[in-house]
Amino acid sequence: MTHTADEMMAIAAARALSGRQRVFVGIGLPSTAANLARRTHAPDLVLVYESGTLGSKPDRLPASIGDGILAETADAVISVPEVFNYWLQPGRIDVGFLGAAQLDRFGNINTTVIGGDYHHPKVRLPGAGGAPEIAASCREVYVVVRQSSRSFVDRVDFVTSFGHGTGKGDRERLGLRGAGPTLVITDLGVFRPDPETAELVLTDMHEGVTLDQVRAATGWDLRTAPEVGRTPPPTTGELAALRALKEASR
Amino acid sequence: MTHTADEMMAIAAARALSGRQRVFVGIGLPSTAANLARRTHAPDLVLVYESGTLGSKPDRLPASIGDGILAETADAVISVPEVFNYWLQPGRIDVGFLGAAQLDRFGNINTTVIGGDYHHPKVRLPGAGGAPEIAASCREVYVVVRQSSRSFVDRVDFVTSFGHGTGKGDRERLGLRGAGPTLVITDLGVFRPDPETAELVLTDMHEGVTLDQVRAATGWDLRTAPEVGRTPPPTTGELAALRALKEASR
Amino acid sequence: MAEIVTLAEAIGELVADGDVVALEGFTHLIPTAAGHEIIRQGRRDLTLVRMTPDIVYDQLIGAGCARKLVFSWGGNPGVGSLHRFRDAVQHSWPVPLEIEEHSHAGMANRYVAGASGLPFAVLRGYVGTDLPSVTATIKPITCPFTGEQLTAVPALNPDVTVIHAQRADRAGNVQLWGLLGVQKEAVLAARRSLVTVEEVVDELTPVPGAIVLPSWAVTKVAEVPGGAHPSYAQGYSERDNAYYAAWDAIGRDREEFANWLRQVREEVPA
Amino acid sequence: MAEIVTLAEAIGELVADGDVVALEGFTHLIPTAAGHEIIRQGRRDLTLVRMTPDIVYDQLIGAGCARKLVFSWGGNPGVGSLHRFRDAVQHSWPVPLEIEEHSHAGMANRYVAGASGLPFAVLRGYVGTDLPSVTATIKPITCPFTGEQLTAVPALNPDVTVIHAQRADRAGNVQLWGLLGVQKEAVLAARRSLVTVEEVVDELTPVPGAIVLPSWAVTKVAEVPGGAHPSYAQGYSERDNAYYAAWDAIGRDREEFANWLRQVREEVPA
Repeated sequence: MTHTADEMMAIAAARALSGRQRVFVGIGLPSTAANLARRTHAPDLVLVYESGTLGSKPDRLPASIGDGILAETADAVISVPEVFNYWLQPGRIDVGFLGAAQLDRFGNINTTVIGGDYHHPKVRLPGAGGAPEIAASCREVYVVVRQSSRSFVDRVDFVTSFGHGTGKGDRERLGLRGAGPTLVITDLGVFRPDPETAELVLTDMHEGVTLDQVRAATGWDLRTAPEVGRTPPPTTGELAALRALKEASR
Repeated sequence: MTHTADEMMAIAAARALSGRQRVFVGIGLPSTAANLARRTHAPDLVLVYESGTLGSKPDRLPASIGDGILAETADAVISVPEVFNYWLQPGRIDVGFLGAAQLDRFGNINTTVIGGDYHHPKVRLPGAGGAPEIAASCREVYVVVRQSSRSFVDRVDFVTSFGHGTGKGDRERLGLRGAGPTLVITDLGVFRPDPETAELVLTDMHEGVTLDQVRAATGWDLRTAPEVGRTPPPTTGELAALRALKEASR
Repeated sequence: MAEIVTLAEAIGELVADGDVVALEGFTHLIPTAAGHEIIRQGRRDLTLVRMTPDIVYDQLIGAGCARKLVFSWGGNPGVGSLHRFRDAVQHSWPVPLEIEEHSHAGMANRYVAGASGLPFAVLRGYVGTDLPSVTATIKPITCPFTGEQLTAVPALNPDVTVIHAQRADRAGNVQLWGLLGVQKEAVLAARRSLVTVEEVVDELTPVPGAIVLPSWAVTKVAEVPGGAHPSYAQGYSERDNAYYAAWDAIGRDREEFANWLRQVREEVPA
Repeated sequence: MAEIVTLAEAIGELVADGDVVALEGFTHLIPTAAGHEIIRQGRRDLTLVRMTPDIVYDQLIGAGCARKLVFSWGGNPGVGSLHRFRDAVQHSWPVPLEIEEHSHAGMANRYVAGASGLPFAVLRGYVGTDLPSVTATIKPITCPFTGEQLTAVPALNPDVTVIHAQRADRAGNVQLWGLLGVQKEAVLAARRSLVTVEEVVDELTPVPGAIVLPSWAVTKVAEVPGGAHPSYAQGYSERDNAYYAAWDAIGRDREEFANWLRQVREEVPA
């Protein structure tokens, strides 16, 4: 089967999840990937949604963060203050799975304003939602984002959610307890923070993608890992599961 | 019907409640009085128990603050943190209905230690429970207590729950928002804080009680209101209701 | 005791020009019909508060009811931007819109503080982000026991909170279930409150996962079946995903929006 | 994932000498059987934490398991005093007992802070009372927005929390209903946790008013029918009021208590 770049991204993101990980799931790409993982290799994943559901097991993609199916299939439904205070804040969640409008070379996320200044932005985005505290408190953060030189920037216009700040050690200095973004998955490849500098470096490219393509879609002078791997292409099973999930959601 | 002093006390305390008042009910005498009121002249009283019940409507006296009947007959059952934080603390409760081991001339309550010092007390009492914040946050506090020169003292050995401190204005100075104890009902009579000094003065005596008796059971130089009233004796209906309630609770 | 009245009466008596108003609902149980009634009654200069302003806030903003928005995520969920919101922020149309921007954790805790009668709440939040540089209501606070620095946000105490729920009984006790969002806190934090409900029933039979707001904690109740449309009321209705998608074109264009506004203003209130 | 084990295994693996241990339950669902197992296993130097220490804490204190008690109301509810507790405080028998004394609101908020990963909680509490003069864990704190002074208490984070619940499923998800006390917060605040349950079932069918603690938030589950006696488990048992009354005579006398203790130590654990 042939596949689209978006399908490769969703499948690569799904593969990053495993076992009984507790995943705080943002809506959109993260939710697609997390549900795909649960439907394929990681049936025991615990999906937590900020609308107040612990252990949701939807059989289709939720249309919104508050889709009724998330509540109906959850182990527990709790209030929104409780999900943030009792479950996210103390570090009970393994992976925060976020999207981004802009992401920078140190994994900082912007979903607030692009261009101009804050009070007179060129583009007004939806804002923070749950992301700042998800990025702060989950043990790790995975970001899934469509890559372009506009979304993958040297420095975000506004730090909505803190990644690695200006480099290694910033999180520790600020007292943030989670490890921050440890994995970024795009439609072109996979990026991880350099262990020395925390700068995002290319570690894997998806099938058919060239390094030039990746560089062209990166707004900074991209470094690569010593050996850049190749993402294994989607299996027939993965693709079928993803398409079935999307079909069930229409 | 003849009646006991305890019955007069419970009935006098019940009469103090009316209408749709929200009453935070301590166990023991306050609970007896509040339930009697609900069964007689004030069927719409809202009884709140610190075990986390709003609007309990028990048909017998609860054996403890956590008697199952309180939950089964409540409008809502909530957690203990919630009852204190969302319902008591913001001032949603009209009357805090408390007992006391020791009560002083300014309505301060001691349920912690008697005699000796805190670390080597003569008598170790159960402690604060919910009372300090009930006394702080309810719009008014009614205290119901068996009176003796040991329980009715000039100055409590330990301020577990703040009444009027050392006199008028202390509550305002401390930023307490409720009015504090506005009514004290004993087996001998009824006391209210003097509007000028906040010292408890005798305003009513129960039937058959003499002023000498009251003075003998008061550990300070008791003042009386300009006119001391007489509590109307229990009606047949009140006594029957009280006894039925107690009977149902055996 | 909550008084059971019509929606028009409730909005007329509870919401005044210049009020701080929260219409809460986290995707589920959004009190849209109440928002439309606020538009019909022509309220002005409102400070609108909500964690997730979506279509109904886009409508209120486009109708010129608001002078300020306090929020943590503003968008058309699953669809895209709120164009009336963007037009107000970026072009002051139809009137300028001031914003006060938080995160969900911050907003949720602001309601918790408000419901708890406290002036502020403490959380591990905002650290390292640019939000404190643009939002005055985010400050550091130090733990008096450990010396650790955390973040404080002030309580939210709206003049009026409006929520939608499944049911109320004739005494005005309110029952809701499914995703509960921050509705209980928003009602308890407010000076006055309105709950629109799918139906008024004789008795609130127990429902797993349901909470009850006692009548004495609510100011008014109005029976407004379907009052959460295009969001949903679990057990009563499904989310109208097509409406959310269709709103994009309406909200994007000032003239389309003006047509929509004319229709809403002519509707007979529930 | 909560592991389902026997009570003896659970206590053996989770509770060590010197631990801070909370056995929570607000009249309802008191984990008495677990307390008896702690006595049987001869734990020492425990810091016992509980809002309402009653008979089971009297027993643990009388058995010499505790060096400190953190609490807000200690008594035999509806009956009178805890004589073993008084004997320990007043005569250091069988060992001295240090106390740290709070109000219910303070203790509840300390658990809330613990469950929330915060070092402290803020409340309107203790003002004007003598408690701050004898309890070091009560301090003033100032609102950074209004300047108002409030009270702070530090988080409680027990090494182990034990609660009793109605049911668990075979995956270790726990369901409880009726009066919920502070049990959820006490479990979430703890480093490790044990839930004793009336029964382990195949499926947790929904129950109005019930909450669920997911398996991954609990360390171990043990099936202990009647494990809350003499308190009760709503839907399973009634409170044994006669036992509470009978305890008074046993607890009052060191020799009677010694007899009781001998019996408990000889019991085969559940």
